[in-house]
Amino acid sequence: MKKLIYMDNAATTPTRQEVLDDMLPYFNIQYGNPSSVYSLGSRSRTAVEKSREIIGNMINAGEREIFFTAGGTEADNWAVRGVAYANKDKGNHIITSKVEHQGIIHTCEYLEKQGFAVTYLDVDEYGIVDLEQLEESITDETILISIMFANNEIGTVQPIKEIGEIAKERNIYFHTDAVQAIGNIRIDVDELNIDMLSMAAHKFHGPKGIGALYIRRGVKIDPLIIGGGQERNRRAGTENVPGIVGMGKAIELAYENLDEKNEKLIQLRERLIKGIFDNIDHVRLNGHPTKRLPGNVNICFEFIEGESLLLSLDMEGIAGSSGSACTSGTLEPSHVLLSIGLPHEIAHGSLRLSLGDNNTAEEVDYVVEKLVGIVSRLRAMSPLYEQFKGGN
Amino acid sequence: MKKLIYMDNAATTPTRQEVLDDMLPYFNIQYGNPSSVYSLGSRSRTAVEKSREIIGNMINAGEREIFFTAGGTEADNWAVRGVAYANKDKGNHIITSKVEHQGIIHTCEYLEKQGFAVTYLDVDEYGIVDLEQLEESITDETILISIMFANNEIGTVQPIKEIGEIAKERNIYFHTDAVQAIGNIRIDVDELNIDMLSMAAHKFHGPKGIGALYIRRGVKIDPLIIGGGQERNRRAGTENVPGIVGMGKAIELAYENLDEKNEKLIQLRERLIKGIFDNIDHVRLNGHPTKRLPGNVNICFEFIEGESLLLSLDMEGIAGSSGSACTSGTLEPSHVLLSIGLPHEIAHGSLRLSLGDNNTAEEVDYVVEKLVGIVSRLRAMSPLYEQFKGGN
Amino acid sequence: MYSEKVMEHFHNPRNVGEIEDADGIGNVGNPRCGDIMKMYLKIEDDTIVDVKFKTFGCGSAIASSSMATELIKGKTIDEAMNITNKAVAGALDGLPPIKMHCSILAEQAIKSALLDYSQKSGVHIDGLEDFDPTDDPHDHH
Amino acid sequence: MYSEKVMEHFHNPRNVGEIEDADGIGNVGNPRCGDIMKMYLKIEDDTIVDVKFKTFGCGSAIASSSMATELIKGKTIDEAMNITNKAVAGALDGLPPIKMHCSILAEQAIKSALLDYSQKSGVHIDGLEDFDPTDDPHDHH
Ligand SMILES: Cc1ncc(COP(=O)(O)O)c(C=O)c1O
Ligand SMILES: Cc1ncc(COP(=O)(O)O)c(C=O)c1O
Repeated sequence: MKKLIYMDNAATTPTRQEVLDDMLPYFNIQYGNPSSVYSLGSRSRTAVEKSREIIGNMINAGEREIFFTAGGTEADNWAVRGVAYANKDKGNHIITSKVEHQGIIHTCEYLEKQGFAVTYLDVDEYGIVDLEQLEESITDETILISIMFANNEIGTVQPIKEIGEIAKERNIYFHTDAVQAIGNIRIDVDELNIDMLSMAAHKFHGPKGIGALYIRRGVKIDPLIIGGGQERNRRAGTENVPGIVGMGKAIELAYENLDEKNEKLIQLRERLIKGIFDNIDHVRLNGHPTKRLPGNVNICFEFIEGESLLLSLDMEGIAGSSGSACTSGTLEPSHVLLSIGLPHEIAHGSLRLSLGDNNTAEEVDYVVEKLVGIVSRLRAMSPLYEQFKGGN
Repeated sequence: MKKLIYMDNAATTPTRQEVLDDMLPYFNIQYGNPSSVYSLGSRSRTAVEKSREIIGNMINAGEREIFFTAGGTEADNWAVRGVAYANKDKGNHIITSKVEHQGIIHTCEYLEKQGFAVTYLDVDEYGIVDLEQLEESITDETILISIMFANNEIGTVQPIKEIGEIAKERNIYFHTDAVQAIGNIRIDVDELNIDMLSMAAHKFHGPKGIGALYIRRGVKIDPLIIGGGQERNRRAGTENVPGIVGMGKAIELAYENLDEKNEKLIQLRERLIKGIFDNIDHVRLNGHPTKRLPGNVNICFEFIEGESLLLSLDMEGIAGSSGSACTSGTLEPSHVLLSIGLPHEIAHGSLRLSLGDNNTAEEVDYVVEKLVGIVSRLRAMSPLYEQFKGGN
Repeated sequence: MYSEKVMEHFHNPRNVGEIEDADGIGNVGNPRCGDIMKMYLKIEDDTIVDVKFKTFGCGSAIASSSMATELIKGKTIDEAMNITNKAVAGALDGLPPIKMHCSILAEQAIKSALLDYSQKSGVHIDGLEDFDPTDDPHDHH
Repeated sequence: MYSEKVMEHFHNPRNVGEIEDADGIGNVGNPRCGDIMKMYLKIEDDTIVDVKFKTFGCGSAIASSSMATELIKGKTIDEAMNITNKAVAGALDGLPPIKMHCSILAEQAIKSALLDYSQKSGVHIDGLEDFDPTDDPHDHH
């Protein structure tokens, strides 16, 4: 088998060996239930609390403000529904954006069916939310603003500080889905006035199946998962101890030498973008040219469809993703690409390559080379390309 | 350090080495997101589906009826709330029992606040639900019966077949929390007319942080965690692939040679009970003498309090649990022990020793020996014992 | 996700291209939905002597087009009319449920090309009476 | 969960037992709640010359009783009256929040025994005027 060139780090990442090493004892040596009285249990408890503290420290939060969940989606669901239910006496209005992850969008749609009113903010051509519209949308009924930190598809980073200020000034809770940002961008929840923040370990080289919600002390929020007294009565269920330990280690490693790593990532990203633009025509870069995640490249190749691009890349040992309908499980291309104004047929031809610390310049060059061939082969097969050339 | 004698298998179990071995590649070699188009992703998908099939087979369900969750509590929450919300046009009444796990009880209490009516069935001195009361409680509004398969504290196994028949006859959904039963008791969801069933891998030597809900085809149930299209649109969030793989392997191993293993467990259980009764007076066995989980021993030691018993056992390298208030995080002793009619002061003195495949007769004898000393030491310190002797 | 057969046809599609002086051209699908198939037929004596396609779409759309051309090449018009989407999917060793519309599109591309031939040549073709080439295959699954 | 000091006092509690001819006996707590402390005092010349306890309760209840007896042994009544639950908890290097009521119980056991002494002996003790030995420490946290 050819060595895999993995450029889908926004979908998930391999668990780092050091992370896995730290987790291992908690499966079958230090396996006690953290709620148990005996030493085996309290050692698990200690490990859980240590991880909570590490994670808190990384975002300038107290360890009592970090609550573990099964992942980013649960954290998103909890934040939005928990705040909605707990504050419905104050108001029924929620503001979010059109480019949120489904974990937020579908949760908001669900709340709409229950009588909540939701404003989905527009974004500009780069995917940045309209701050004026945000301010104008706020009413006396507004209880929550939920805007993602960085977009999972096009990598655009939102003006979080400005949003936090608006939320604070108007005394409205501010949640941010930082699933794509944590581990890639330094975040200080106090400086940014963030009240709640979602994260998922598997996006920063931690294990799948574990995430967390930061909840600022004092925020009124209902639990989502009810039962035993774990997580100080806010999230029931036996703790995923190995997962929690792994998440703590992973976040620590992610923020180690972050600036150096990001500098390298940005170089690779720009090399990849330049390589594609220099060698292939009829392409567009999606997302903001500079206000984007260091490793995110998202490009539309006109006249071809994303899934066939991915399958062709896979043949060459390259892993990427697409916002085409065929990969979304629905018949619509990505709502994010449509929200930034792309026509359907162009949105179908998107390719996201999300770079990670393991990628190299050689890999980038190889991908560009392969893309040239694949795109020209698929275009040769495409009636849209034929039509376009005929029209020219 | 002394070798630990672990007799708290009902709290959690160590992940079996074979299970962990199967999981390992899915952390950092076969780490793809199952939703991804490329081969690395579809191999993860295949692993997830294989595990789903194994789990389905074990309970005579189709693999399309198994949905992964983060654990037993999430499965319980989902079953009860999902059915309640999806069927509220049909009725608002739920029947459960007084001895359910908090994941069910607190969820039902939460639904009561939202206008649902809940009947909490009484249990007899052994913890068995009252079937007559069940039949009498059913109204035209009843949409769900949720009765646990086997109790986590006292090990009592409920008359699931009879309950399933009643539910089927009256055309009401039947959910069972089988978190303690799966892996210990053979379960056939068709034979028992079970519509939904909760499980958690860490109770049968799988990893923590992964569970499943069996949902019979055709059951009307809302999702609990909303977002991406995973689990056929019924439970969103990137799949915990290593956890899922581990759960499949663990359930397979749990049901291997089950009868032999249970025979051995029952022998150990009876040896432990006999050892305690022969050597310590003023003790009572909680739960049904025979209709109980093969490894469950639950005994009240009068005049002493459970937590001090546990701490003393821990000193001797023995891990057990108690239904005393001091270990429950509340001020009340176990609701289960109160429901079977124990007075508070006696409920505080309960000890649960839950045996597993790794326990031996020597360990059982050692525990009995240590218990004799500990109980007499704590009783010597107890004003209740002094009072009792004075009164005699 | 896909069978080996699908992948093989995707990577080595048969009969890609155009026929300059085609006797019938079918063009179905919609760029909005992410798939368009264009099929060119050369017909002599009631027989499809040559066929080419161009497809914009996902892996299964390309494989379905390729397989459809294989299935009708050298066949009579009546035989081609009997090729259903199930036959296309079956010949590919099956398609995932959410991809069945690709095989429907392939069936429609054949019929659409035959309709064009029928209209241009005046040859009546049994079974095309109810065929609507603008019918959306996405509604079929 | 517990400090080493708590564990040490739990495993080697000081002054366990009864005093046959005690001058004051305190009995606080409630078996319903899972903790009862009984404290026996021997008092000579305003000084606690001996103290014993018996406790039904959790680890921190036993450790708190043990520590409380240590803190008052050899002390004058006034000194003993000044021992607060915080002093007991502090001497144990702290207690988990949900266990603070055990230290309150220990403080109450001392006061209750002193109240009994005061009533039996007729000696007035400053600070017991408002003391209610049936006050439930579980309400304090
Ligand atoms: C009967 C029962 N139901 C539900 C649960 C909850 O499982 P988990 O803690 O894995 O969420 C447990 C275990 O604690 C249990 O014993
Ligand atoms: C921005 C964003 N939010 C939420 C999620 C959901 O995280 P998970 O799939 O781990 O539940 C993801 C990842 O898929 C994401 O990229």
